[in-house]
Amino acid sequence: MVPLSYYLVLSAVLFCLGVAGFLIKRNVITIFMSIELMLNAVNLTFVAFSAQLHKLSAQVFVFFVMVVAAAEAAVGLAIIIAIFRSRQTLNVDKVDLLKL
Amino acid sequence: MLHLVLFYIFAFLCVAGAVNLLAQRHPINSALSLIVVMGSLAVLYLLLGAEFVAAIQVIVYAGAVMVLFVFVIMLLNAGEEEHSNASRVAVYVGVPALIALAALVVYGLLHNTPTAGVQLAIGEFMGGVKPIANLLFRDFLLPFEVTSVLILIAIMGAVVLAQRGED
Amino acid sequence: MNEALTFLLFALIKSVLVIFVLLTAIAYTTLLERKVVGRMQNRWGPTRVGPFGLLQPLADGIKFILKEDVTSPNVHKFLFLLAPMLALVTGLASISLVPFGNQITVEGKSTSLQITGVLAADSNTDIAIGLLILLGITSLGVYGIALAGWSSNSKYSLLGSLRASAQMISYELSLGLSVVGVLILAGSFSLRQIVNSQSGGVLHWFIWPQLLGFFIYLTSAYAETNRIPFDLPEAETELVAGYHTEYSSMKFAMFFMAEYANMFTVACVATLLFFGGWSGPVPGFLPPILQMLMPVFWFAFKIFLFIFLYIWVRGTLPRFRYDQLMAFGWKVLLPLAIANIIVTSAIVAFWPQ
Amino acid sequence: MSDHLHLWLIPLLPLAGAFINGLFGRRFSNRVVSAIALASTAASFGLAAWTAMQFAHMPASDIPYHRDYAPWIIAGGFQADFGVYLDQLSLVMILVVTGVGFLIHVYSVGYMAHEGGYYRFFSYLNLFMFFMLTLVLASSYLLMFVGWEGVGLASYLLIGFYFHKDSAANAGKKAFIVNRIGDFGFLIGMFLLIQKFGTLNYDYVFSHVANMPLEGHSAGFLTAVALLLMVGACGKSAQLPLYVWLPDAMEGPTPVSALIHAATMVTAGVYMVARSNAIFSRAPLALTVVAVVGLATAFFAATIGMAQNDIKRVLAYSTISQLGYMFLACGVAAYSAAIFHLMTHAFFKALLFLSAGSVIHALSGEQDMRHMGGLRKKIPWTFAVMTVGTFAIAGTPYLAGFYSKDDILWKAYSTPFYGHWSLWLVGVLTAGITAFYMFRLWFMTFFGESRVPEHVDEHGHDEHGHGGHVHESPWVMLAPLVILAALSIIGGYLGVPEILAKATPTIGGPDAIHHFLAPAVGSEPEEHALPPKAESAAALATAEHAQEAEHKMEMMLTGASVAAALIGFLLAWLLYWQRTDLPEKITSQIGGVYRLVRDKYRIDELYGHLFVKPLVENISTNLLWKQIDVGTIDTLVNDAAAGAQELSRRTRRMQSGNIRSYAGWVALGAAAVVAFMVWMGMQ
Repeated sequence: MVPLSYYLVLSAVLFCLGVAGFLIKRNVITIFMSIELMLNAVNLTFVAFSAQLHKLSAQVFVFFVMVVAAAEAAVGLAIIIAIFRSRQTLNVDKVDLLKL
Repeated sequence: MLHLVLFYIFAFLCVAGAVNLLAQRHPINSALSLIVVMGSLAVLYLLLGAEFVAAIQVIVYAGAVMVLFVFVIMLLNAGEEEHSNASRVAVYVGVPALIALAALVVYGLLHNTPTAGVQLAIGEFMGGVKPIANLLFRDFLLPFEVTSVLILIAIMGAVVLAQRGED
Repeated sequence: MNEALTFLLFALIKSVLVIFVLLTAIAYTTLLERKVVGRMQNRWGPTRVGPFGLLQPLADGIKFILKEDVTSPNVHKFLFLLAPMLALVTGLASISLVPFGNQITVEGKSTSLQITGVLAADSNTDIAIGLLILLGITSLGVYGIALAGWSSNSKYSLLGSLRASAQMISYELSLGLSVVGVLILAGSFSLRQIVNSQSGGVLHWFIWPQLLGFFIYLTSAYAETNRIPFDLPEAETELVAGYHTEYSSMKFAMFFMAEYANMFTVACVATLLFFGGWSGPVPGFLPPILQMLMPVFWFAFKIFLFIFLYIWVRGTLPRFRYDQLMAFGWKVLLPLAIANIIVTSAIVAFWPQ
Repeated sequence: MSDHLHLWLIPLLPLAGAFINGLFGRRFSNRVVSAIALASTAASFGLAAWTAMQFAHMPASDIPYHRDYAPWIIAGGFQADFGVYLDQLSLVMILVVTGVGFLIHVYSVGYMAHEGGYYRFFSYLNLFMFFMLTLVLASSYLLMFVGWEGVGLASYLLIGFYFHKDSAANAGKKAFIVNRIGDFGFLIGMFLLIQKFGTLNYDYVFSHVANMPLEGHSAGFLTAVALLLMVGACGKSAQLPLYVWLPDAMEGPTPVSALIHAATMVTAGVYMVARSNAIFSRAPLALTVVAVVGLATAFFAATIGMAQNDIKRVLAYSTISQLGYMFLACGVAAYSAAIFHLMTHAFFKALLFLSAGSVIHALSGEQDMRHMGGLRKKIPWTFAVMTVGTFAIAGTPYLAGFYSKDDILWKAYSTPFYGHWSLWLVGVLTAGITAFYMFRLWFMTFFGESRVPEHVDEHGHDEHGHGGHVHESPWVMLAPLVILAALSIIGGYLGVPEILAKATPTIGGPDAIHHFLAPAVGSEPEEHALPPKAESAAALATAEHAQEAEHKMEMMLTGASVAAALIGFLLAWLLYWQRTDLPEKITSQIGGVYRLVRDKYRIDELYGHLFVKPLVENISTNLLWKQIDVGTIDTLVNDAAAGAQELSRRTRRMQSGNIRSYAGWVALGAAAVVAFMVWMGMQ
């Protein structure tokens, strides 16, 4: 029997790795992948708890997370394409006009 | 026993893939390692008895979302990532905060967790299609519909964003 | 000999058997294709090697193996190697979910004619979400092509794979939606369940209530397998050979086999979902020994028909233009599929059998 | 409760008319507009009449007919409903309002025919009808207040109808503001009621007021409420000291002056006091105040009326003084008399205004009586009806005004415990003055040689836009005049006192109106305030004698008032017909007084110095504007803005625009939150 905490720790680690990706990667696409990674970590938590508590509703929430992730991927990648068209770079350090 | 072994294998795959995602300098490698993560997550879902979620995980994430990523990488012909360091905050604030975060979460988890293990045998699937469908289309009907609207908006947004200007 | 070992043994035997049969079938499908297309174009097709050119596939295989394996300098080595394997694996793996018939019994141990069939007394136990897994594996097939095109660092390949992946993503939607009607009727994702629910003669097959769904499925399946009339990715007139321009010898052969394997998968699924799988057109009136064999025969026969249809279409239809292709997928097939779902579910909901 | 009366339609029909005309009238032709307006008003009148018939057959148990249609405000324990409350009082009111209102609508069709903003005028007029009827039919003070404010709005809009004229716009503003002051009192009165009873519904309030003890705290409460309501009534009904808006209100078109500022709206105050008789009758002090104020106003306004030369102003002041009479009646707890006078006054004052309008119309907008004269040949019909009106208001026997006014005077004298001979005396004096200035108007307008300026008489052109020569009004204007004239003759026969019952025709027997109104307003004050009569035979006998004596006395007083009217007439005849040079002489003799009176005792200027100027200069300009607004608020705003700017100038560097930096901060925040949660977990 695998203790629940294993799954939770695993998802925590994955989540933190996602955050780390967001922090240290420069390529906007990779950063985007890190976000997906975090979402997956959260999903894992959901599923683990649903198995632990025998509550299916958690898995339903997983679906909603997936839906949001898919929508986000579609829109986000479209934005990335637009950015790339306008300034020929994917480096977020070079995309910093949003300031005073 | 077998459960534990499988868990270790795929947990390791997950972490390895995630680390590789960060280590690789080329986005396409990162993408592939992310696919690995997702695949092994799907297996973990199976271990947790959520077969439907597992299938959807493969179809949606591995089969659609990541394909989209790869497709965009190919489309933009993204190359190796440059070494630029415009953000000191990310390094001097973010990284320590991140480490603290990880430490805190793991500490909190290990200190107060339900001692009971996941009471599921391999091949015992509680997350079948029918019960989930009942939940999704009865109890959670409104959120479901709302997400459908969300998807629609996302589609339109993507089309609008990605189309070239009138030139 | 305990259960687990028996299970493994059976699984091993079945896998080997099925893969062998499948590969052979693929090989001879190429021959069939060349023959049939040849006849359609008033040619003979291959005749030299062996009687009626029956050994032609063998010769091809040997040739593939003996050819030099060229790897052009600027490719992304790892992915260049990974891509064809991915393609072939996904192509072959999907067959493992397909049930070919009811269970057989050997030495009191009975198993179902299906690689992933579990060891059980009643033949109805099956992976509850077989179809979903099948779709999942199919959806993974894209990577092979996409990576191939990208890794081989050549314009033709890149364009080809871009087209391919776009096309496959687009048609996956209508593919997935087209089978929902059947799922509603059968009320299960288990392929075996679906087949059982249309047992009892040709009139119970889902092709009749789901005629529209069937045609949507067929069309988008053709697009999924990049076959004519949707073989834009390897349109030799525009981009030399599409995503596998840079590939040669065995790597190329892998793509080749993957494509045919996918054809078989599509044929199997179509048979299972719409044509009652292994059940004959008329409920059994045959002697028991035949009862044992007939299902396999029927299944093979139906698959053959589909393969033939593939070839026939290839011999007949011209190729789409790319924008037409996309427009067709998004503006015609997808709405039709959705409409099909709505109508079906409405009927099922409001029609007391 | 019988639900077959659809009273809600009575107000809503004019509202519908107002909406249609107001929204689409611009596109309609005048014909359509007037059709809509007239139709809605006529329907409303018809419905009122029908209601009256139903009312006659209604069992006494159903009266007052009270019905709530829908909840309006539900706040905690307080609830107000949209409801109607129909009893004899409101029945008379709706009949008067819709009837006179309809006639004046008809008249306006002719009078306004050549004005701009035709649709606007009728839309406002219908709006006024709606609010007035709401006021009258309301089942609670709150809903009444809605109508109360609504008529104020309508009158504001109509006074300022010629908004391009400064004087008109200012008059509108003045009316509105002065009314505000009155409404303020009304509001506080209502607050008191809510605070005491938790509701404003008539049923509840009146029934509970009726059995409140008459001494101690509750008496003070009743007096306070009554006085505050009185303040409101003063504002609306132009009593001292808030009458100043009414004369200026004559800036509006003449039909408006007739309908709103003579016949209906200004009587709202009287109606309100009568409606609240339960409260007033139990607050003797307040009643006395009402009586005194009313009488003072009557006299005061009458004196001003003597010295005015603008025909409409004369009528305006006469309106004020007549309203004073009504308040006097209320003040002696003779509410039915007040309502009676209200009704007759509505008839003859509307008549007078409209015929004055007809005169003005004939003279193409000339309003100064010094430029009139000798018109009786030129506009005979107007002359005829005007004559009826004048005699009616002057209190000539057999005409409406006579009965109602004498009724009031008699009550003022005779009502036990409230009545007093001094009240009567001033009243009669006022009656004489009234007769004087009305006949003065009559003579100056219709007799003597024409003083009409050439430009008007011959070939002038005027804002009415048609040929200037003096001309009789069209029939659409004359017809209502004739009807009103008839009404102001027979209207009085509703309330013929017993002593004259033999001598004059009556409708429904002597004192019909009083008997009719008795259930609603209480016939005689005995019922509340006085010890019951003795029963013994002797007592009866003495009562007989008292009866005799009373009748003699009443006869005498009536004679006296007639005499007063006659004197007034003769005086006017002497000054403005026989010896037209006399007025100048007299005025030059008593020049100071005369000028004072002519300038309306300079009350407006007085108010201007007392209230308006200090208010505008000190409070508004210095305090509100310079100190509070500029000094406090603006500085606060500016400092806040400056501070924010400074703060952001320091902190803006955090906003590097680099996503990863933001991510860093977010991570920090997340770490903090998780740390907090873990810490909480360890507690």
